[in-house]
Amino acid sequence: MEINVAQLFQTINLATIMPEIILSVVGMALLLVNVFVPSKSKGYLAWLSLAGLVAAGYTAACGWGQNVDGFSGSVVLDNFAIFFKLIFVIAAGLAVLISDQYMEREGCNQGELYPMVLFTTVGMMLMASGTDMMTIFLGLELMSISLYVLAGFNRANVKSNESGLKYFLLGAFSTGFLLYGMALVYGATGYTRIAKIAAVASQMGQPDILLLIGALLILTGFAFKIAIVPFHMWTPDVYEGAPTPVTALMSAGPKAAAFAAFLRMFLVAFPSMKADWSDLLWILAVLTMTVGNITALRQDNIKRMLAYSSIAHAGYALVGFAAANTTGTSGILFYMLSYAFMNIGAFAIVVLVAKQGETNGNVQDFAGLGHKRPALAAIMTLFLFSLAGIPPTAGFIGKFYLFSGAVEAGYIWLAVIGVLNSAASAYYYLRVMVYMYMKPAEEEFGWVSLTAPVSLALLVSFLGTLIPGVVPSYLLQLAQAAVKVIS
Amino acid sequence: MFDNVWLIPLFPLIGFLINGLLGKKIKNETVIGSIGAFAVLCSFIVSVMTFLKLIGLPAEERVINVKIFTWITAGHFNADVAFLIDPLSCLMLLVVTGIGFLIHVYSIGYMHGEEGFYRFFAYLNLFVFSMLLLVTGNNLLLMFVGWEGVGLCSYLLIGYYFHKKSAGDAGKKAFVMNRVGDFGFLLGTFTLFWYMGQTNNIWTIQFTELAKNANLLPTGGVVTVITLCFFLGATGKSAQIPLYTWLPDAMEGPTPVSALIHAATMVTAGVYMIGRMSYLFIRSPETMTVVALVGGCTALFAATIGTAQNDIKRVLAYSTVSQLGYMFLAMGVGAFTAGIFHLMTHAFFKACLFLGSGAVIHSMHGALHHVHSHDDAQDMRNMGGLRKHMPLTFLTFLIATIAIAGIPGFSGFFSKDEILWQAFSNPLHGDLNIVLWGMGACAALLTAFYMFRLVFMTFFGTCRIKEGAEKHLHESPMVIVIPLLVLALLSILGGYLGLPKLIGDLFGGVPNYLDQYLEPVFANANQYMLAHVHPEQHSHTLEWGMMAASVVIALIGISIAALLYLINPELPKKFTTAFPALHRAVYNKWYIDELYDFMIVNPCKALGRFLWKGFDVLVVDGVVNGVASTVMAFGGVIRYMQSGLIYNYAWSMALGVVAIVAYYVFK
Amino acid sequence: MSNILSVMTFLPILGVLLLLFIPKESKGTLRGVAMLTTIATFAVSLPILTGFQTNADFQFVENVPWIAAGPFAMRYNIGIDGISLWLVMLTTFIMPIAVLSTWTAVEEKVKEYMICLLLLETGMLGAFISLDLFLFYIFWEVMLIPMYFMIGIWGGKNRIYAALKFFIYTMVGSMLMLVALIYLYFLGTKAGITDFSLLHFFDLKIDPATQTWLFLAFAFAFAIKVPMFPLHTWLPDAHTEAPTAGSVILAAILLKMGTYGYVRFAMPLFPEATHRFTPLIATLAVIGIIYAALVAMVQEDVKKLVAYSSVAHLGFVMLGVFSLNEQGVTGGMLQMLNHGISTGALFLIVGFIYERRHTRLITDFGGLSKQMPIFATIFMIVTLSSIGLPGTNGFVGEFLILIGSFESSLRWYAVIASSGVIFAAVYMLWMFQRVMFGELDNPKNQVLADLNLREIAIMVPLVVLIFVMGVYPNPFIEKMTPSVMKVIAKARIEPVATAKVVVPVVAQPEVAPVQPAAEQPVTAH
Amino acid sequence: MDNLTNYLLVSAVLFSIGTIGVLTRKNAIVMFMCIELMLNAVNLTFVALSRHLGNLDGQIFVFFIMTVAAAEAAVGLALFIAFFNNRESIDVDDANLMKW
Repeated sequence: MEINVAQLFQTINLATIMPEIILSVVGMALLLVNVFVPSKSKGYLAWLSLAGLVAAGYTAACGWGQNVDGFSGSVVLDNFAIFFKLIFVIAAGLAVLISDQYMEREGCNQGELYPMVLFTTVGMMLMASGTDMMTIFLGLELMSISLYVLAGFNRANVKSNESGLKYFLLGAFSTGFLLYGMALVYGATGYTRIAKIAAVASQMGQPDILLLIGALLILTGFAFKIAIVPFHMWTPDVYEGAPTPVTALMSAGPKAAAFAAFLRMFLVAFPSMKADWSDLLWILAVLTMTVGNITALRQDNIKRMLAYSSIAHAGYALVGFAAANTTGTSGILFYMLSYAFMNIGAFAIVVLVAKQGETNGNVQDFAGLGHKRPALAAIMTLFLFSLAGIPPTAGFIGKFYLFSGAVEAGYIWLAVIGVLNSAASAYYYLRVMVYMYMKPAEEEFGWVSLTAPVSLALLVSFLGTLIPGVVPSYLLQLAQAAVKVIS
Repeated sequence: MFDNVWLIPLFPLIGFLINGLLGKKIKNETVIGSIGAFAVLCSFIVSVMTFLKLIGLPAEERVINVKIFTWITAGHFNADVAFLIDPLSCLMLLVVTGIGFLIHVYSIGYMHGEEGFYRFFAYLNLFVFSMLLLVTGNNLLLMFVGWEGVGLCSYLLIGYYFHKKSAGDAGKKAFVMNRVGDFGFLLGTFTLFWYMGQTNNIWTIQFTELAKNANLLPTGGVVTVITLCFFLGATGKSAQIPLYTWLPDAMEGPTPVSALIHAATMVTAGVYMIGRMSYLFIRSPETMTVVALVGGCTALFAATIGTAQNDIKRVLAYSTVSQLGYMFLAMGVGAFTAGIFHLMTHAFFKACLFLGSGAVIHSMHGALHHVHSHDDAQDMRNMGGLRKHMPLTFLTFLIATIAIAGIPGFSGFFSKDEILWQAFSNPLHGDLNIVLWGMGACAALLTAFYMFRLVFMTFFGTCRIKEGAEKHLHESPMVIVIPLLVLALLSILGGYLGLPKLIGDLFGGVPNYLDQYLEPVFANANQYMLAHVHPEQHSHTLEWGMMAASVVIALIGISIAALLYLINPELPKKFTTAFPALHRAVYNKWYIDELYDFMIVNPCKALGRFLWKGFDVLVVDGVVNGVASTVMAFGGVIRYMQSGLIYNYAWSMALGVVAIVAYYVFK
Repeated sequence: MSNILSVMTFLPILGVLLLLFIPKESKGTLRGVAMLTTIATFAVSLPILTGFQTNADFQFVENVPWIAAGPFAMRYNIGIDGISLWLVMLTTFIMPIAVLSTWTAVEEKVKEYMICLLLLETGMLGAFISLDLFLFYIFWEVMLIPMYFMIGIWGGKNRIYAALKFFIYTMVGSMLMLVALIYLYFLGTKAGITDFSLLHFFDLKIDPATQTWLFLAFAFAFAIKVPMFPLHTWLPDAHTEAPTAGSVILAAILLKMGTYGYVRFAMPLFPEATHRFTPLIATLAVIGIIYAALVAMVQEDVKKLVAYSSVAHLGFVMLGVFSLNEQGVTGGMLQMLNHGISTGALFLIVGFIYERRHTRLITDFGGLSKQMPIFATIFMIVTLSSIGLPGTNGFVGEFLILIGSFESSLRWYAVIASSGVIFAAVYMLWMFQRVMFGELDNPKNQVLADLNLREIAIMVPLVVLIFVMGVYPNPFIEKMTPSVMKVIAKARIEPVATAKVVVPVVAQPEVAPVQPAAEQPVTAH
Repeated sequence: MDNLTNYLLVSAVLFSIGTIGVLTRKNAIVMFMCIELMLNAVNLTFVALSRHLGNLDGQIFVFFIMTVAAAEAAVGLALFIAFFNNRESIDVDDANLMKW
């Protein structure tokens, strides 16, 4: 067989994975730079990786509407993937911006952090682009392994160790299920390519039991990453222990990535079994929202509280998934984007308010912030309101679309449970505000210093939370366009 | 022609505004008092002019509506600010502004040196304004404005000495009891408006419209409901059973207030209202019976209490309640003119009595003040023999007393006798008539008794005032005395406006002016009565006899009083020791206040407290907070599932997988 | 100016932006700017009042696309009719008073306080003028935020509990309304409705069973805001803890959101359900009137007493609104304004004495009349207005409500509700008496200063309005009448002939003959 | 056909053993080895299915899984060492600082 190189390259179509390539190259270059540039400060690495992320994001955005695939169709650069890639770029970019100050303070400012963030982003992007179980798996693992490292990045800190350990063991464990599921699907259909699985699955009148179990196992694998009850148990511990910027990234990026792959697999490959998994997602959504919110009510550690809240938010997003219509799924996309802004923004504030060694991380430590640092508190307030889903914030619009999706699909009770959860969740977000504004300051917050990167991160997330809350139309239309390719 | 009637209420309103807003700055009592009195005088003058114009008209044209502006319009509900000028309202205008003016003049002297002098005159003017609205309002709603307005002024004036807790309490009691009545008034208005609209498509609350269409109303039934509601309103305002208890307490206010509001004008509003809607009341025999019975009972009941009171003003207060009972009795037996007649004569003599008592109190107060005594200046047990010191006051007081006791020749005799005769002879109540007459007669006996008891205790006998104070007792200044004299004169002459036909015939056919004058107002009611009931013919002899009987009754009452308090002052004590329980009961006003406290006020408070602490806080809020804390507690439990141990987490995941797969496999 | 409504609504936001640049130490400037902003807003709202044509149409309408994505199209659709007109005016009128009332009461965090007030104004105005359901919801929720902070930051001892309770209570209700809103929208899309515009939904025919659920969701949200028994318990807490201006705004305007919601949304959108739930709502309203009155009677805290009186007053409003005839609804609308003015004034009054004495317990007072005659006079007037004395505004509203509901099927409710006027007199006057009358025996009370010029300036407009609206309410009624009739026409399921049977009072009896019963305007027994 | 079933059964049993090992063991390294066992069970499944279906996708998948597992092992062991440095134990019972 003659190999035509030109033709091969055409099949491979590197343009499809250009954002990933850019990030990988920048990441590896940064590893080298880190070794060879004898600077104690690592701030420049942050800016460099930000440049890489922007470049990757720009490259991705340029592909909007073109819908190209590569590697014989096992990766694709369609609107859906691009939308998610932009979420990842934003999440990673914001995380990078708040890292330097944090790492400096915690005394673990190794330059490897930034390449790892870039690699994990590559993994997420690959998940969003993957149209083959293999590429999805590879992306997932690339993302996860980098995150294991990041979670345990602060080697000297026991909590960070523990966080890495827990994340690693449980993550690997869940990978086992995911893979087994993929194996079963492969066995049932004979393909690993999603489009082909879809073709075979739709031929089956009655879903094959093997296929069904496979799909369910894949679901559990993604459920772990998304932190769906009962696969959520790792979340609070890992979030609490990981360095805060990493937690911020973890709460927004991987969750979105898992949703991307999850949506693509289920909406493209298994729409024929929708009746089966839709009910399941209904139950899981209710469980996830409720458990997340109720547990968050009693948390004092703000990182831990935000971890439980992120479980709840996964539940809200699942509401849109259970609806499985354009409104719901585009709602997920919009919500994931908003969530990246508001949640990372909130974590940025947590980074600022905390002291060395992750102390001062309790809700009570926010007492009086509103008077000592009114601007910070105001921004935090916006994030919290957005998380609680109160207009005019992006969080509200996102929730509105998610719940609308459910109503449109006829899942009214799901929407009702959702909004009631939302109301209950207001309590713990308001509680933070209670401390910020309504309790006397015990500290002067003198240590809270706003460096340029963090300020930028706050500004971006502030605008990213507020503007889509007031004029969401454009973003919503993008999200609609994005989900068109998978529905 | 009647375009300027709006001036009548306007003057007092201006007076109120001037004194109320600027009074504090003016400070000069003479100026303030003059403004107040002058405002009412102007009203009086305009009223007289209006009256003259009115009687210049043929009888059938004596109903004039003067619209000022549209007040409320919503849907088919419409209420104007408009005045109704007819014989009845004109009569009331004269009484209100006339007596009101005298009392204003009196007040200048009486209230001299009081703190908040301007406030007093402002309130008084406001009262006159409200009262004028009440009597001239051409629809139920405007009447209600005045109705509540006089209640408010009463509240303000009773509570004039607001630093005294009793004054505040009394004011509040008056207002709240009036409100209970107002509740009835409102319901009556609603029902009438709704019923007329519903059945006849006549959506109106205007008196003349209602009167015109009164023939569309049925007899009894819904009319009974309507009239009973209105009557509830009347009992509140006119201090009838069961809502009379506020009036005696209202004596906490300054005496001119008692004279003006709680004797001459405001409390008669209920009578006026029934008169105004006589065409309605007559259509419900049941209500008429109730009105008559309540009136009779009140007349008798209040009179019994009056016999045992020692506070000079309280005696007069119960007397007022009792006399108002007479008026209701009159209304209830269909003798509307007689009721209004008594309203008028009562206004004269009771105002005179109150002002006289005020003069006495004033004098007593000054005397006691001189000797630094804290004795009660209103307690008759501290008085006695005052006629020497206050001859003019005594004279006027005596005239008024004779009038109220029903001695022929004085106004009270004519009106009261007319009522008693009608109670006895009216065609409405059949066998009940004798009961009604009996109650009225007994009350007349008691009235004569307690009024002369008052006179004897106050003006006769030995002076029981504190040692050394007697020489400080003196006659009041002219500004106080002149109104007394005018009122005393009216107490004599007022009766001749309404001479019974029997007596009129004696004097060569002097007509019953009042009857003629008011005839158009009650025409509808009277026609209805003529058409529906057939009066028995009573012989003149019987009428003469009854008249004589009432005179004898009055004389008996006076004699008993003289025996007990003039000739043998030791007797009353013996009497009280002989019947201690009875005396205590009467002295304590039959414990009605306590009964109300026990039956209504306290249960309401207890219920309120229970609803607050027991229901609002425990149940309603308990549910709310309970839900919240249950969720919170649940969160506290759930978090312990998060054990921190990896293999537990792994278990959770594995079980989750098993559950999900099992669900689908075994489904 | 075609966008005057927008200018008015967002003028306070401009004020907020200005405030942001003023250093927080210069309190005088901050107060001044806030004051000027609210006055400017009021000034801007005046042409709206004068330019308002007395008809049932929405006027000053602005309608531009806002969000369009997926199945949804939201528009920035605002406008004003006779129902919202007066509430808007009330809002712009009360706000300067609210700002002025805190001139000296709030010394801490003045900047934040003024920002909250101004944000609140925008939220309230926006909610009243929104003709797009989604836009309404946004403003409805936005209002919560500044109010939450006002209670929580500047409130009394128990402020955090009260603030959280207020927020979450209201949010539960409004969230359910959100679901109903979405559901309604999808119902509409099936019928060809393309956006959230309220006017489209008025014409939507919804089957009664669905109406029931939708009505319940809306009604629940509004009932919490009103608040109706038994959803009222957040109110006494919120009122008691809120700072004076907060209480004033809460009572004067925020509570009206609930009743306004019924009139604007719940009733015309779901007429069958309205009909079905009228007995329930009326029952709750009447229970509220009596219950709140009884509870108010035994309160020890003046502010709490006034708060409970609010519950009773709003019960009247609900009764009137649900009587669904012109008198009742007009009365209800008027009573909203009246309650705004008189209860607002009452809270200001409580604020005055609280500022002086730092206590609100009735037992701590007594005999204040002697020391503070001007205050006593104003207090008395406001009290009388609150108990609905004729001649004051409170009477007109209450009377129309009662006569309206008496005429409707709610006759017996009206009878019971009428007894509420007795209770109102009892608890208000008893309170007044205990605070103002009696011996001035507490030495702390003997040195109290009477109202100063600023405080008098605050109260005078309110007092004037109390009388103006009491004596000459017709201009207020006239402007709202066409809109009220429109609402009734939409919300009533029986054919309505209310407008046509107005019989002038001076009509001759022969002109208005007795008609056979069948031709009567239907007033269901 | 029977052949495939046998392979699948074996791999399913292996997978279960691995799972149960993770659930029951407390030593982090042993747990990780159990996970490796699970992954290898998956590999076996893939290979067997690949053979049965007659395409190479499954076998390629296995290569990726093995590579990834190796990378995971490297990272995992590094994490264990870091944990051990601080706690002097790799018993997962000691990883209990964060809970509730």
